[in-house]
Amino acid sequence: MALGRFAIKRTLQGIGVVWGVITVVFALRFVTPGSAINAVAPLDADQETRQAIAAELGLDQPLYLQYGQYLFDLIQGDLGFSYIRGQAVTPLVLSKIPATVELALAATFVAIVLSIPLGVLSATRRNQPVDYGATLFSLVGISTPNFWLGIMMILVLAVEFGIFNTSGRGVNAGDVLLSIVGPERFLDTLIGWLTYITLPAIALGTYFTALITRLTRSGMLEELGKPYIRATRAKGLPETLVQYKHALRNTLTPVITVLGLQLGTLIGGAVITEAVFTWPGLGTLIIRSINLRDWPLLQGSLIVIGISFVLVNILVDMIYAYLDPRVVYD
Amino acid sequence: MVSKRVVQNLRKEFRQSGLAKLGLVLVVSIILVAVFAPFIAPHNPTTQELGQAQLPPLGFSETKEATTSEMVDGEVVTKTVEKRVEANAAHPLGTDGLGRDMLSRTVYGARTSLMVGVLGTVFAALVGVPIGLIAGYYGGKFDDGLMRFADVSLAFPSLVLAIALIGLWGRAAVVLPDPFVSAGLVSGMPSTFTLPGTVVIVVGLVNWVWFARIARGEALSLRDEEYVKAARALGASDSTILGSHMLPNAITPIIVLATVQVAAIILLESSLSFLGFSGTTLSWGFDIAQGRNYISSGQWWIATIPGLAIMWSVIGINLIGDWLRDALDPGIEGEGGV
Amino acid sequence: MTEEILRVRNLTTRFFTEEGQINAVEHVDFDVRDGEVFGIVGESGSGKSVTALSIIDLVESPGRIVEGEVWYRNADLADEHRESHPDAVDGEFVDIRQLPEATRRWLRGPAFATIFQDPMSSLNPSITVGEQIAEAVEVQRRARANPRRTRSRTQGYGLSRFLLDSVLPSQHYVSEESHDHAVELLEQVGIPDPAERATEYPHQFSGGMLQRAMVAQALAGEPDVLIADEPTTALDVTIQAQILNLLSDLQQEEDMSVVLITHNLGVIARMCNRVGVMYAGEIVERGSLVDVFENPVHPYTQGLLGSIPDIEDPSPRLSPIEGNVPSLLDSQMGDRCYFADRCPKAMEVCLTPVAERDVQDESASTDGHRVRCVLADQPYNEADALAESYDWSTEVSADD
Amino acid sequence: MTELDLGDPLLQVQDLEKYYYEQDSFLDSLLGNEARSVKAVDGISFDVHEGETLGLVGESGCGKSTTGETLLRLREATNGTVTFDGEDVLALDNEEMEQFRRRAQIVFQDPFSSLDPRMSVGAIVTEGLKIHGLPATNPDVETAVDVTVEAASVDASQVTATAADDLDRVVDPENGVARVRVTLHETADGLKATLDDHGELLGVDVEEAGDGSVTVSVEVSASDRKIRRTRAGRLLERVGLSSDQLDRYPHEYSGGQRQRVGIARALALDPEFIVLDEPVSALDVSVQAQVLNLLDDLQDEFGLTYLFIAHDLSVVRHICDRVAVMYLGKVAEIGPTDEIFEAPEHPYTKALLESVPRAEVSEQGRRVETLSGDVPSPRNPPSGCRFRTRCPQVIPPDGVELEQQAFRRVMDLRDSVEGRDINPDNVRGGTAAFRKSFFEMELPREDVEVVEEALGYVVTEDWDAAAETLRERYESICETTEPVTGEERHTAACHLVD
Repeated sequence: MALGRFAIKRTLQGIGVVWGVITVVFALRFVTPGSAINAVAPLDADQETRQAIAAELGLDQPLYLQYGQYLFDLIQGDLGFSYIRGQAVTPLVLSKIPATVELALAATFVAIVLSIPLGVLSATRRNQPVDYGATLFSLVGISTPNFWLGIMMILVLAVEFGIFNTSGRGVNAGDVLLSIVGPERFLDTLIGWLTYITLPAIALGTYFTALITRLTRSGMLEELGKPYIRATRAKGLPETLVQYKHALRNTLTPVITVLGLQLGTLIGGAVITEAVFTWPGLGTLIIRSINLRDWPLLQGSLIVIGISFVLVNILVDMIYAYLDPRVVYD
Repeated sequence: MVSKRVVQNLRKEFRQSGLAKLGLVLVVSIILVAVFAPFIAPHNPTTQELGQAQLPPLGFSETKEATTSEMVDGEVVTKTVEKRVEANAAHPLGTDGLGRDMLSRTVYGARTSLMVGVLGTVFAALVGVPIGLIAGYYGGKFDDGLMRFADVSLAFPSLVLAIALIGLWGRAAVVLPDPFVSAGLVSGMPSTFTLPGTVVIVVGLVNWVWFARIARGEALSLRDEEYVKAARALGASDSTILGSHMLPNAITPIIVLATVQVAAIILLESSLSFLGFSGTTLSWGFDIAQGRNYISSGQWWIATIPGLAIMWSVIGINLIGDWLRDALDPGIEGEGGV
Repeated sequence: MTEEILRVRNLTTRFFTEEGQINAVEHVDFDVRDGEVFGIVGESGSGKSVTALSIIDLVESPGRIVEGEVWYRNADLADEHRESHPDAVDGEFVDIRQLPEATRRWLRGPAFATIFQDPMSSLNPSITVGEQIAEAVEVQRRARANPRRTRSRTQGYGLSRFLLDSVLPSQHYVSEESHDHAVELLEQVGIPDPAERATEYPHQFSGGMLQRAMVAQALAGEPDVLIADEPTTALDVTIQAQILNLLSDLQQEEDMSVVLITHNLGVIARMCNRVGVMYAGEIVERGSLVDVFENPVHPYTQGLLGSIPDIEDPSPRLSPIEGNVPSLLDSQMGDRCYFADRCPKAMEVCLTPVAERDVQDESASTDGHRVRCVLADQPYNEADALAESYDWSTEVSADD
Repeated sequence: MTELDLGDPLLQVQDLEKYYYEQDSFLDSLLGNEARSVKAVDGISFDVHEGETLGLVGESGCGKSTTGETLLRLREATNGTVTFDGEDVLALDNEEMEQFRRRAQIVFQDPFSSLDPRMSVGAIVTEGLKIHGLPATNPDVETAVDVTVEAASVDASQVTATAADDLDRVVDPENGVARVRVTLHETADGLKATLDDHGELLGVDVEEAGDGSVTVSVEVSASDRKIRRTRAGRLLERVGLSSDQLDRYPHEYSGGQRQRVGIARALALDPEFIVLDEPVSALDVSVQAQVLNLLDDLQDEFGLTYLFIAHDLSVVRHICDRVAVMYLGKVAEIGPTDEIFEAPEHPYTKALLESVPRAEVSEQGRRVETLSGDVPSPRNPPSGCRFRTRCPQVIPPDGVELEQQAFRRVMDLRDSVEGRDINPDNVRGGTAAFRKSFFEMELPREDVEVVEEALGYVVTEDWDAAAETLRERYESICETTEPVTGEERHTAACHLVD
């Protein structure tokens, strides 16, 4: 039915975007052919050896052939070969994904659980303490650089009180899940995981908690001003039903859309949070790949990020279509 | 161009909102500090006085173990001795690891951040707004094409793309002469100022999409307005309609977005310089990165003070953005970012 | 004379904005009889919609109902509040303005129901029409189940219930019977294939059909008084005719009174037994249809009737009312007849406050024809007419 | 309203069509859903004669505004021809379009969206002049200066007056000549000449040659911008606003005043033909009357030709000479206003007139026979006559003796069967029961059989067979052939008539 057709249409658009991402990434690679050779060839290699290496790497073929080859590899899931590390990019990148996803999900979870109620309360109880508190908190939240917040937390919590770990990812979410069935005590693993994840999640999540609080608050205020709210109250409906079932539901749709769009900022934030907490995720991998000028690895990571962005946005649009059917029909 | 009503709305909203007044104070102070940095900074931000390294800011004193080693009849004996380090009035905010004055570096850091923030936003707006307006006004294939390209460029997180491009193109820093110093009005200050050129270009390349989205949205709703049809009926060419009807009416949300972008770009620039990808060392992010190493040894202020400076300016700009949004009600919420 | 169901006395609602105090509704009095259609006609800015909102207590800030009484005849309600609010009860009438907010909220449904001008913007676009009507039915069903005539702010619908509803649609706040009753209501207002249409969204309905759905929703609480604020203004003339027929049929079937608010004098003529003409927040003339249409006394009513093109005879020239609608800003409204600056028969006396008075005219059916104009007592005489050049701007009130 | 002496047609519209295409984006073709066309205007023909006001009336969705805008090429027509004063407007190139734009203008409905909120009233009214570089001098208009001499020391014969040939940019020519009057008089320091009017825009100077001869020369001294603003001031005054408000902004005006600014803007280029797209629909009754009177006066003063688009029939009756009634993209009936209102031929026109509530006591409690159902969607309009799905006078095929009420219900049944709007379960409870509830009245035996047979197919959900059984017996001329308006002065597109 209509929702199905809408899903297919969105997926096709998504594939188009992924193709765009791959093309841009390829263009970046094309901009730096020289460096691929430098990475492999010894510094003092003369012109012939460089030519030989170029031929071997297939860099001397016409552009569209290289592009075709590049696409062909990608379809088979082969993100290229990292000459500097001497290993394939795909397994390397995939191994780093769980850490970044864990961090991003923790931050988003913190953001949504905190900010939606905060936004709703500050909208429905205007000019009361909760409203001023939420406004002040969200203003400071979106104005704080997350890496600096991370360092400040390390300074205060870790150095002074020492209860949190300030670097690395000793225990991960996987361990916690395993510990439910596994031998170790669930509680200890959970606490161990929390000591690692809490600071980075707060550092990364603060910006988003503030952003969603502001969005929910202004969305609710705008929705509560619309004529259908007055008509719904005129039906004698209880105020809470008017606010939650009608106003809040219609407020969530634009909030979710913006979340999808801001995913790029989330991943960007993750990269720098990982740098602060030496969190072994995709972010640290990317920074190291740039410092070592390892282009295939960088390109592989960019493509993976691009694909995840498309997937998340398709998911966001499906939720949007579920919440607001008009999207499916017009 | 700006109708009286807009000015009235702004003034009315300003009178009523304390936050708007606070925002204005914060932003104006930062702008003054950035422009007149050479006069305000007590010392040359780049001169190192190793003797005066790691001084705490006024009002704080620091007990520091210093290990000294000396030759005592043939062997090397190391002793750690308690040493109290008092703040020094010459360096109100203390000094960093290399003895450079924190206040001066923070003052010059303002210049970097504001320059990158403003230039990046202007560059992004100049690219994004015309494309967005044209795409929204004409629609059809060009519009579809733009929207797909916007999706693609949103798929690249600005920070990641920025690092990648800086890695590729290098940190092409642009060295600008400092007008006050070259005019001899002040001495002892750095005569040139390095602007992280790649960062500005990268930011422009990435953030124009937000301006294009907003401009396109406005153009889509404005093109069906009756006064646009009336202009067409008068024989106005498309360019006249775009220039004298669409742009003035679309400018409100664009200005509000611009404030959001300046704030976002300042945060981006400080992140880049924190990671060491900015073209200049005179940047708040760079100082925070330096300060990070001194956290465990107790010199907390080196990392803290630049962070507070970032918050000071970004909060100010966001307050100005809220004031514009409340007064002019452009209806854009959540758009923009890095 | 049939019994009255609603008596509005001295209703005054003002908006306290930054630009100043706006007097939207100024000391409005009118009565609505049982089973009668009482029309309120007036141009935009006359305050007719604010009057409607004031009755059902939905005036949002910066508006506030400053003073006034709204007497609603309901024997049970009167008995219930005779001791607790002695001066709010008079026989079977209760002044709902003095009742607690919870009781006034209870009135929305069983006492007053409202339909608005643009049906599309009066319904939540992302919830099906059937669900929204069933909601209204459910709320009335739960209200009737609890004897106390008050309604708490939440009535058992908290944040937890919202999460439960959206996560587990099975156990819904709105029961199955309410959904079935909603379909019956849709059928009663003449919507074909109601079961199917109930599952569709507002944007899939035409203007006419959606207004029928709004009427169905209003009937959920079997109201005594249906307040219709410009119900057919957004509709085409053939669809308008359908809705007007529907309203008059329902009015007989449900024997409810209707307060019909519109700027269209034709609609007033077709539907109403008695009419009130509003200008600048005041009811300047009221009476039976014959009183107001056949021998209007107030120059504004005369001007209004004179400026409408008549479909049956294309008179060569319309006689419009000169000047513009007043700003209602308290600082600019002198303490006088607000129509004086546009009135062709303005006299010196019009510069003083004008109270409402009866029209002594034996010929007209004396059914309470009242007017807020001196011409009711004294004929217009040229002698003390206001000078053409009278400067109206000087009369800015002192405290400004 | 002029007597019905029709001047020669200024505008001729022939089979004008305007289709919108939905779902034709690249992705849709990929998904295989073919582009659907919305026939907003589907073959409209009418003429508008010099100095006349033709009304274009119809409910929302009938295509009247689209027609108005397509005439002026604010929207591209799908096909058909629009000839304005002999030229086919749809084929004009940019150069010719500029000329056309000066002769045909438009006034819109919504006072709040028809004026650019960012422009001052002066800028709005003068925009047209600026675009066309007006006021430009017109070479074949002569300019002349009449000098009246009041100075004793100079006699008339000695005075020669020269007028700059672009005086017509300021002074409106009367019968081909832009004439200015100057008076010459003696002052303390020599001869002085003063202009009778346009003083602020024209400059005059006087030279006394040695031999006592005096030359008075007059030329335009003001800048283009000043001339335009003065002209705008005069236009504002002409539409009832004060000329010293040029620098105020639209939000400082009421709805009625803004419509007057919109009219002034349309008049700025001195057009011959104006499309009035619902100019008073958004106004209150008292203000509406003021604007209608203004439009009337302007038509007489400037000899304007109006195409008056509206949905309010009493306004149309008041202001239009002839009226075209439109329904779902086609002209249902066209003719002189009085004949249309007093002797309507098309059932839709009758229904429209019947539905309008009159502001009289006799209207009280009047029960109107309303049309059934809703306006069908222009995506798939009904075949043959588009009004057949709601027409109270559908023509039954010969051999079927059913009075109108019953036949109307048969046609409703056929529409719901073809639209599959009937829920088969309702019919399964017994075709007779369903039939009785559907038809409030009794049907002749023959018709009962056919209906029962069709309902039988509905039970088995064989929709095509059900539709075919009903179509066989009840196919009416209204659905097979499309009625067309004739050439007579008052003609309707309905089989009842032809």
